[in-house]
Amino acid sequence: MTELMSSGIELMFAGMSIVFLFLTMLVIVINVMSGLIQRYLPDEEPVSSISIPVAQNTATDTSYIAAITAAVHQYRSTH
Amino acid sequence: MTELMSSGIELMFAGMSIVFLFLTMLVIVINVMSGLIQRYLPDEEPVSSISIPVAQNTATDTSYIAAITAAVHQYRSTH
Amino acid sequence: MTELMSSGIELMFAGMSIVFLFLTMLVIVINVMSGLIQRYLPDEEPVSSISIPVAQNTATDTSYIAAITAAVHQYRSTH
Amino acid sequence: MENLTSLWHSTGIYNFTAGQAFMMLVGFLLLFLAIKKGFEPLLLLPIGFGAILSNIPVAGIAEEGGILHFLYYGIKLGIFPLLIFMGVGAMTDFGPMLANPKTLLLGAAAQVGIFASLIGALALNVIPGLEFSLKDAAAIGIIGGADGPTAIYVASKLAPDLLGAIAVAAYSYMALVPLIQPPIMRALTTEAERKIEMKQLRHVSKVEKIIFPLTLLLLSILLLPSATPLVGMFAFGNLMNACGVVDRLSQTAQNELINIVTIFLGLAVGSKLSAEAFLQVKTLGILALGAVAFAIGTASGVMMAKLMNRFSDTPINPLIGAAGVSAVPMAARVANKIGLESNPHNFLLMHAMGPNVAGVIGSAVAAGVLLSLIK
Amino acid sequence: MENLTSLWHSTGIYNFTAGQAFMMLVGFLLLFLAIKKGFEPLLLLPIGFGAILSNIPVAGIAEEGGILHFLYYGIKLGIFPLLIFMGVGAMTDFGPMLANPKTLLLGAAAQVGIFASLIGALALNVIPGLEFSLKDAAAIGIIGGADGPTAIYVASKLAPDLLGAIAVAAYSYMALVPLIQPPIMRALTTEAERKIEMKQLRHVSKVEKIIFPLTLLLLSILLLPSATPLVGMFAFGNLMNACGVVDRLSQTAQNELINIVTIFLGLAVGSKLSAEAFLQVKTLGILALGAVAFAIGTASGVMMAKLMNRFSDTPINPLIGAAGVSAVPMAARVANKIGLESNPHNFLLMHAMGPNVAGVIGSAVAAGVLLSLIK
Amino acid sequence: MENLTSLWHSTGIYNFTAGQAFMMLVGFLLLFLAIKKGFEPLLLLPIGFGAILSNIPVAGIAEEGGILHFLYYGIKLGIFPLLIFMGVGAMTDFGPMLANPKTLLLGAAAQVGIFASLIGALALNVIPGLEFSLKDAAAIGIIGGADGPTAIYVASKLAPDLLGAIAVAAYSYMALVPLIQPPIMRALTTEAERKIEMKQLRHVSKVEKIIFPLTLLLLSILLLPSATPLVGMFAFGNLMNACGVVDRLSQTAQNELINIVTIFLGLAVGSKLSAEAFLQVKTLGILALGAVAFAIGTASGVMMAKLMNRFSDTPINPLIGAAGVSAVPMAARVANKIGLESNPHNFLLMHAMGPNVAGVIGSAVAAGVLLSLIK
Ligand code: NA
Ligand code: NA
Ligand code: NA
Repeated sequence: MTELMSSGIELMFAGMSIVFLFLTMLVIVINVMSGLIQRYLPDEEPVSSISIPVAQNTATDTSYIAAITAAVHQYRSTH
Repeated sequence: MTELMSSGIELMFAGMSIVFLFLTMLVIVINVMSGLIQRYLPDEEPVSSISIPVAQNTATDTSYIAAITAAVHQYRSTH
Repeated sequence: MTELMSSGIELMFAGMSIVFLFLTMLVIVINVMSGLIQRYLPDEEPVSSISIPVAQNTATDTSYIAAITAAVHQYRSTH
Repeated sequence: MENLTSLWHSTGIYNFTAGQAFMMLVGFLLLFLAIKKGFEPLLLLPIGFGAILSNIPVAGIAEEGGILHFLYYGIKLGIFPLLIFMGVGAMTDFGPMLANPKTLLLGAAAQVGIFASLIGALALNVIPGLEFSLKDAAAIGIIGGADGPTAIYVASKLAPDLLGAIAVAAYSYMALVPLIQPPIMRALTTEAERKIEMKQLRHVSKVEKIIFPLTLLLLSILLLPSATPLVGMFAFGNLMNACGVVDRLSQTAQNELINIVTIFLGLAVGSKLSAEAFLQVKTLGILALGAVAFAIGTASGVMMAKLMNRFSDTPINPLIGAAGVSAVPMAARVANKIGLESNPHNFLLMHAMGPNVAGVIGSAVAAGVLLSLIK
Repeated sequence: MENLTSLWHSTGIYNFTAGQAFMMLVGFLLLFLAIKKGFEPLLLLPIGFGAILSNIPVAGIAEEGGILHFLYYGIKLGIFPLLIFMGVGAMTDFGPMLANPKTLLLGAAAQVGIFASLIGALALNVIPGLEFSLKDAAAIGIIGGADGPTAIYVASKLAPDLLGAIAVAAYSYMALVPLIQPPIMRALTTEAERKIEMKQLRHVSKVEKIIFPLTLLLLSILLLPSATPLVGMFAFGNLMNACGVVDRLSQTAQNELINIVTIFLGLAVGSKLSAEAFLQVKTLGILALGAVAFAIGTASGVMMAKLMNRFSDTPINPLIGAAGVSAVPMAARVANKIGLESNPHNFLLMHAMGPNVAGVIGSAVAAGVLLSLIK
Repeated sequence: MENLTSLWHSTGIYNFTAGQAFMMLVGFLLLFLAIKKGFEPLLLLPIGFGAILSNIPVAGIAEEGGILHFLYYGIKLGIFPLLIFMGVGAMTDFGPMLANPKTLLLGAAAQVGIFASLIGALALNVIPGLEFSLKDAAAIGIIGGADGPTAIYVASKLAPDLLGAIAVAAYSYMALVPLIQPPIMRALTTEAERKIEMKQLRHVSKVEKIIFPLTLLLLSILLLPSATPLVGMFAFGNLMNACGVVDRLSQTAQNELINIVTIFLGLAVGSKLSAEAFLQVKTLGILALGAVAFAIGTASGVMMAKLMNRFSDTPINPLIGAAGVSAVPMAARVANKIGLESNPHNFLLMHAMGPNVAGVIGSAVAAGVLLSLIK
């Protein structure tokens, strides 16, 4: 019984610590993220860029394949 | 063959009896139910009571837990 | 390796032959079908016949059971 | 070259058996009836297509590993018919029946069709080559219930081999109700009886509609638990609709969910239309008995109405007795139509809806009896 | 005659046990609460009906071969709660929380209710006849998370036997939030505190709403992978909605799919309301601890808000702390209502939505901790 | 303390492998392409998210007991791709193709891409470290079919290990059609050819649209039963839509049902994007061969159109040949756009829809050949 209760209490402290740690970090990360977005991606740009038709994105096709290629090479070279 | 047929006939009588018994009882029960509802729960009341917001049902919360509690105790005491 | 490659090439010729054979036959069949439909079932008739209520199809009920009956008998007689 | 031979050996032409070809024709016939004749297309179209797919040589679409094989588990485990029954329950309005509960007895009488054709199936055993067990006979009889999911549920439990033929017969005769019923109805009634006007139905309150499915379920629990899978799911759907507080669930149950399950169920039923199972003299027996069941059910409903008129002072138009076979809402519409022929001011539709939905309950009860007594 | 005896022996009346009758009453009680009192009807109606169906004698609807048995696999395998969580994610707007991220801490504080009732469950072991293992206690504690799918997911993993009682308690107390929370909120705050007006929330851009679910998932991956099934499906649903390029998927996830799964989940939860599992003193403990968990969670949220006001110059109305327990959106509405009583110009609803959805994240994190540490 | 160590050992940070981290990046890349670049978002968003979820250390979401593991059964058993194909069939209008059936040959020609890349895959075996079996090569070739469900269906049967990379390549290149095709189309056609105006399409009657899916199925049954699971479900969906008597089933098949299955299929495909399966030189080969397949398919379609113009007096604008690869409706739109550049009064869209949907049939036929000949 006392052993069970002590695991429970340990669990409580571990649990609440992690919950607070997690949500505190989330607060920090959101603040950083929102700051970066508001600075570099103010609201007009993204909304419109999302709705532009695919056919206009001429720049990204090659970079896309290049990115996967690079990822595979990097993985290969480290294994 | 004749045995099979006699089970079939027996099944027919049992079956139709139960169907009639069941639906006759349903007629009776519906008549009783409708009578009770028309007398004690005439149409205006239920329609509106169903749409009232939850926040107003102050009376039922404790009775609800009490009901389950009572059910559990009664079960325990009979087993 | 060469064996694998030769199966691949064989597969390519078989595959493209079948694809062309299949789609060529489909062209022929569509032409025949469209010709027949345009001749015997011009557009007015089918559109309206599809929307007529079931109750009017007095002619088909018996022919339907007769058709299944015939199918079963024919099957039975050939097996 | 080898490839070409191997390809030729893998064609349908090379591998076709006569039975498969026949069954495929049956499948096309069902599609024709569904599309061109409007016979219960929601079910007969998927069933017909399933019949075609499952009889394709080599492909094995209805065999282990094929999609129809997997879909059939939904029937085998009893899930699909019960979900359809839930959706049908959500679509059903018991108002007309609650306004005139004695019409429930018409729904009871019409179930005579079930048991009469059960006896008929057993009697057919005198014909050499026909061997119907009690389970087979019961599964055939349930065609007379004129209710698709009930027939499929019972057949899947008692006689899975006959499932294809039974489902096809049940839905076909439901579509043929406007042809089967009128002559019987006219033969058994006088012009005066057909002219009977019924008094307007009273308003049924929302509370009654909420309490009814629970009452029905409770009665079924007390008297006939073996019917509660069917009655329970039906009552659940009906309660979701009647109570008004879970409209999004009720809408989904009677639209998207029932549509999805109907597609799957139809294809899966079609997968039971294999040559071995369907191309048997048994099938002719099933088709004949199904017609008998519908005819007897119709006649029993009408006669019951006439009998009730002897003992009651609020008269019942005996035409609505024919609606007791279920086949919702077709049978009710037929009663209305025949009634209008004799009396153009007499609208029987709502009056016929009472026995019509009572017939659904009646056949679910009969199904419970069969499932409970036949081991 | 034999048939009649056999029929009588197959009736519900003959076979009923007292436990089944009691549980059926509990089922009807849940239906009453759902329909008449409006207690979380979307869940409590199917749960109540499932309870009735699964306690029908003879029928075996919740046993091997019955439909509820098959539906329960959706819970056992963890699929249904996760799909519901996906749909809830698609319905959730994180805008208010992103506009004022420090309200996340209120969602953290309210999780004290989970662990306090976990300790409480272990403490109840002193009562003879009560034996809660650590797994049981954790599953009971999660009721304090005030989030249905999380509670069902955790209970199905840690204490499937208690699932029925835990789910019923969780949804019931969520429905009772307007009764449980106000007295606690009033007791712990001064009139001046309740009058605090909060500054208007800034506009949150679409990009922020798209990035947020990914951020949340990433943090969960790095710190607490055991929470990622829950957090991941939630984030997936949220991303589908926020990104705006897969609207047809998002709409289906938050409508038809979640409705279908809700029907199945509810019935399946109900199938765990068997007499043996539910009619135990344990159930009383679970009900009591659930109430304690909600109360402590509410109090912790309020106290946390008051604590934060000591260290911050932009004041928080402590009433919104109570919304940290989740119970979306009921708890936020309660905070708004109590706030309006003290200051009729102070609309707290949007401010309370922040801690409210933060509470969902908080309880998913707590669930991850429990699933990870309890073996 | 012990708890803390145990918690630390259960974090993602502690357990991450380089491969998992890489694959998670690939997942985020797919999300970026889906959301920001609009690359086939309906599939690439769930696939990308599935890739992230399945590479989370410790959580085991794609392993025995995890939700993605269960969802993958829908692919493994071939159910999901066939249901999607049914929905696509219900969405497809064969009118333009029936009005000008010879455009079917363009859809045939474009399948050269499939077999050319199959040969290419076998040729790549000369590179050390690359070992493609005939099954692998066939599964890779099917990328050239430019049809998602067909590719997934074939890959799940022939090379499940390559499924993730193949599905990603197929959908990515379908999204890249507006970039891959135009240069090839311009290089192979003269300005005069691109200016060719085609005569207006005749009206196609409803009966023709009803008969066509049955004709297609019948031909497939006779010649190539191994293609009938794909062709059959496609024809079933198309018939449901064309016949007009089962609109509620057709609507559900092309909306809610396909949406639900798309979510599940996407997540399940993503679960095959594990480091071991994806981070191989093979993947580079697959990506390269996929691009080759699309390019060769496009070129073959265009050249076939030019060839047909030599033997026919009703000229075909060779640009619509490029639409024969499928990638419905993207490729048809590309043909229309390039056509308008040369002749602003020439609207090719409807003319290009013929070869476009013919390409779907063509690749299903090619899939049947591969499934039938490769054992
Ligand atoms: Na009936
Ligand atoms: Na919570
Ligand atoms: Na194609």
